[in-house]
Amino acid sequence: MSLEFTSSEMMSVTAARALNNDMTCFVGIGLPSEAANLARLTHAPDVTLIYESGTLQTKPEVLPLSIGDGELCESALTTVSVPEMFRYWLQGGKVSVGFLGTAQIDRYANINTTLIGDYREPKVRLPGGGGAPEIGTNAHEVFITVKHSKRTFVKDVDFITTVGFGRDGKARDNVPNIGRGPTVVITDLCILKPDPETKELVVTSLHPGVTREQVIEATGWEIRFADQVDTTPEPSAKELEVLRDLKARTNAHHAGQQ
Amino acid sequence: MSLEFTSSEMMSVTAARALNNDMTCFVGIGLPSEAANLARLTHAPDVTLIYESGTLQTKPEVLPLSIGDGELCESALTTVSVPEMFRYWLQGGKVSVGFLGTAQIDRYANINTTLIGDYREPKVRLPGGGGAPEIGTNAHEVFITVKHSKRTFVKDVDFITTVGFGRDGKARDNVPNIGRGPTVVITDLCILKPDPETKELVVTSLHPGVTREQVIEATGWEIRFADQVDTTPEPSAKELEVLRDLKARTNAHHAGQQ
Amino acid sequence: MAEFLSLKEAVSRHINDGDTVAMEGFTHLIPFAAGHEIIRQEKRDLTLIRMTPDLVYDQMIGAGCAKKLIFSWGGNPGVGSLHRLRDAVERGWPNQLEILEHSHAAMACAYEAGAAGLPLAVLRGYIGSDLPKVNDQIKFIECPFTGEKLAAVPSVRPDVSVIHAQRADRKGNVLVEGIIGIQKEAVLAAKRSIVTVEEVVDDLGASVNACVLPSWAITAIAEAPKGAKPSYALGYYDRDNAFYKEWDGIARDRDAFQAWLNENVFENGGA
Amino acid sequence: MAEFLSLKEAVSRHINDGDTVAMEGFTHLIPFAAGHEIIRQEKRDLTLIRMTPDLVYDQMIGAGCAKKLIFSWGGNPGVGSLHRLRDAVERGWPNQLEILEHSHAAMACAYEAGAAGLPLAVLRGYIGSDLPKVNDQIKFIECPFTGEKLAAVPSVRPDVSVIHAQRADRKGNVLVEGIIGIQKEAVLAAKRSIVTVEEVVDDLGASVNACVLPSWAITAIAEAPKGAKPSYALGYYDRDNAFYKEWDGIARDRDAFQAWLNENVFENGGA
Repeated sequence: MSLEFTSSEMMSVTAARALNNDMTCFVGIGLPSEAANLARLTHAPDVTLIYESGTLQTKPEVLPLSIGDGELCESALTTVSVPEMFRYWLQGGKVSVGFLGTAQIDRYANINTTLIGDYREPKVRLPGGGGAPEIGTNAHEVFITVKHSKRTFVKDVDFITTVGFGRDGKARDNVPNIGRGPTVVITDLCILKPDPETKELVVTSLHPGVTREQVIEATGWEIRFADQVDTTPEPSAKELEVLRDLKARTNAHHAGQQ
Repeated sequence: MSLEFTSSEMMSVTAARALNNDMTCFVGIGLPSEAANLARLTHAPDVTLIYESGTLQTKPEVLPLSIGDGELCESALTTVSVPEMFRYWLQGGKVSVGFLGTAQIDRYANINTTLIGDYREPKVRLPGGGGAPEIGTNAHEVFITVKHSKRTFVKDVDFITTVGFGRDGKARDNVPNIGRGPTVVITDLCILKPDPETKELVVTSLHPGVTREQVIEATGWEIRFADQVDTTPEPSAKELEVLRDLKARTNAHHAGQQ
Repeated sequence: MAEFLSLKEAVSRHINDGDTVAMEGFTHLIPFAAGHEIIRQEKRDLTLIRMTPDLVYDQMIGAGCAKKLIFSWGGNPGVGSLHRLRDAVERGWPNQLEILEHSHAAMACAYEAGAAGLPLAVLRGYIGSDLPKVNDQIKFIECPFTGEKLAAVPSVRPDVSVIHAQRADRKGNVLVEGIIGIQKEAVLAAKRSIVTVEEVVDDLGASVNACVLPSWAITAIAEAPKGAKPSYALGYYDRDNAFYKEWDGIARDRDAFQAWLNENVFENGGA
Repeated sequence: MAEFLSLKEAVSRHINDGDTVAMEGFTHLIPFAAGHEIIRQEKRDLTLIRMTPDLVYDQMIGAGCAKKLIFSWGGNPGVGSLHRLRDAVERGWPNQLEILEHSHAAMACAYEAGAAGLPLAVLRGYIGSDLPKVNDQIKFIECPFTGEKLAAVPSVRPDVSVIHAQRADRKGNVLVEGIIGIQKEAVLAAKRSIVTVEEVVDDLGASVNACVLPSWAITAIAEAPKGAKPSYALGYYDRDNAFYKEWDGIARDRDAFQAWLNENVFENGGA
């Protein structure tokens, strides 16, 4: 018997499953935070979550609205200064996975959170890089989770805030002390991974009920599919229950504040 | 009526008097530590003492044997890491006075705590620089206290561990972001200060009962005297009492440990 | 030694038109009361530095205090844009705002280097990013030992830094606790500093390695209870997440913003 | 995750002949028990790094474990020389010891840079000092923003770092408290790390910004009560200053030293 779930839930559950107990994950706010905490509350209770506010090994009860909610600090093993976080923990090579969201992503998994249009005359000004530029290069690998749409999945990002594999797929070649970069992109439609040779993102798994046409339609370049495209396993009842509880708790918490 | 006191006591009291309540003093172990704590226990109760072990604003009851005795930490306002101590507090310009001892000092107030003889074939190997090389240049000014002898006061130090004014008196000229360097040297015989022009150390004050000949005899170069040489004021009864108490407390404490 | 002043006096005496001002607090302990006092005193032409501008700079920019912003993430966390910031950058209202944009890592290192008295920070950063193309303050140096190319940015050395902290003792020593962000670095890097505190107490109650700023490293302290609201102060009050969401509506509209400013800042006298 | 091992097992498994080893603890929390285990296991050709070699390295050098020492202050604090260190440097007993000498500031920055994953540390240091003439690892770079000449030293990146701490919890998270020195940096800068602790407890009892090393940043933990003696562990026992003074007599004489070593290290089996 099949469960009912939304495409957002499918995305969060799939993103959560990318994490395991042995990982030390530098967590971006929003979708990555939801996925990372879902992982912690289901199959990966010992996954280590780090937020750039300096909270090491945190276990929030509700999802933080900001990267520095009190919840993160109170449930952390310890809280360090922001320079220490970026210098010792991220740049020092202690982060196995950087988990990022984005506003735009291109075929070489470059991500743009700076602006749409031209830098001096932006059509839309976005918040900017934050921690992402160095998470993208100093974490051992990067997971990205983002909703799939033509506006988001563009052939070339307007601005490389955080490098995936550069404009030509070769940006990491021969660069010393750089992480592997994006190894998986999880959307509400599918899972994409960089081609081992060209580094272009290819679809490796379609979520249940999603067609190739839907993915093609939602992607701003001629998206390629792997030779073998899997079907992503459905969320379990347990995963859905934990995710829904987490979101309900979070909404009640943030609305309930004066 | 004149009090009885030793030349060591005269030195410590005089060195202590160089400090005041407004100073933030980075304290070397040994004579500087004795003088700095005497100042704190007499005329300068609010002088801020910092030790390189990371103890900020410490108020030890007894003199520490090492730079990192527990006493220093337990009586400090807070204790920071050693990198923070050297980076934020010393290099960051928060230290008004570096208070140093030395094994050798020369006419340009260069100090040597590395070795006597040649570096590769030392006659006597000393402990080395420790914090002094950067205390000497990053503190706003430097006080030095050391016993006067021909072995210690040499024309040219064998090795410049910590620069005073260099081999020619000009080492600080046109160097950006450097402190004023040694402004006073206090010995058991006299007070010396660098000549404002040449930076050569000259005697500005003789301790009570000390003759010019004694100083000449104890100095390894042709020591100059200022146009006006003062007589250093004697220790007060109170200063002597506090100093003797402090030393007795310290000896009892360090001997009493198992 | 830090001088205890009213917030009004501290801002009036230590912040001048044209100054470079860093107001820090990483989500936690954001110095809103001080920001509002700066707005009330109509300070102008400030160069504002802050990793995450947040609502406090949105308000100050909308009120016309700033001519330049140096930052690394300019949003309303978890909500969306800072509309006053965007209006100033994109449409010059109420005045044109110049921006200089970094990554968090670079700004964190730049504050650290400022506190450490260095002219530059060195980091493994900006690799493959377009940010160095639009920020001429980002340079690259070569490691003399390994030949590795590393990023260099100028250290942050503000004229004035402003932070909010939990408490000061009566001598002016300050305890910052919880998410300490880069508050210590901001204060130590600055020529002058203003620290607002929830309360002044006899004893800080600080543990042995707590983040304590000694009185002699601070210029002025002003008591400002609830001075970080709508952000939060660990141990005192929670983040007002609802207001952060509400701000989106207020800030979208110039008139709504000005009405809010009049009611909540100008007519709400401050200390 | 850190693995709980006996001290014997931790040293045997993680320290190899020829390794570069940093044993830190700035006067406080010096890992003597680990040093003695290294002596018992007759490790050889170690490059030892430590800001203040102290008695622990005097003993290890005298026992023949070291071929090179990188340090910034090599004395018996408040007492005098390290005689075993001097005997090795000056007379090659029991073997020649090469030394590489820094200042504290440079070594502290080098550990900090090692923890930060950088190949070099930059500091305003060594101005006018002769140390750069005898240490070819000290170079100078020019700030690309100000032109200021600054010192650069290679970061410290040991094969193994060894520290002693007050306690670990059962998951292997470690609390260091009091004079924290550069223990955190030493562990984070190293490829592998051994932490000896006074005790293993259910709850670290750490305050919110305490110096805590997470289990996943440590290789091995060994319980070693009194493991820092004759140095001290804040909250557990005091520094044995009398022994520090006594050491001067023991270490002056090769025979007295060897007798001490036999009685107190070799015949005193360890864990």
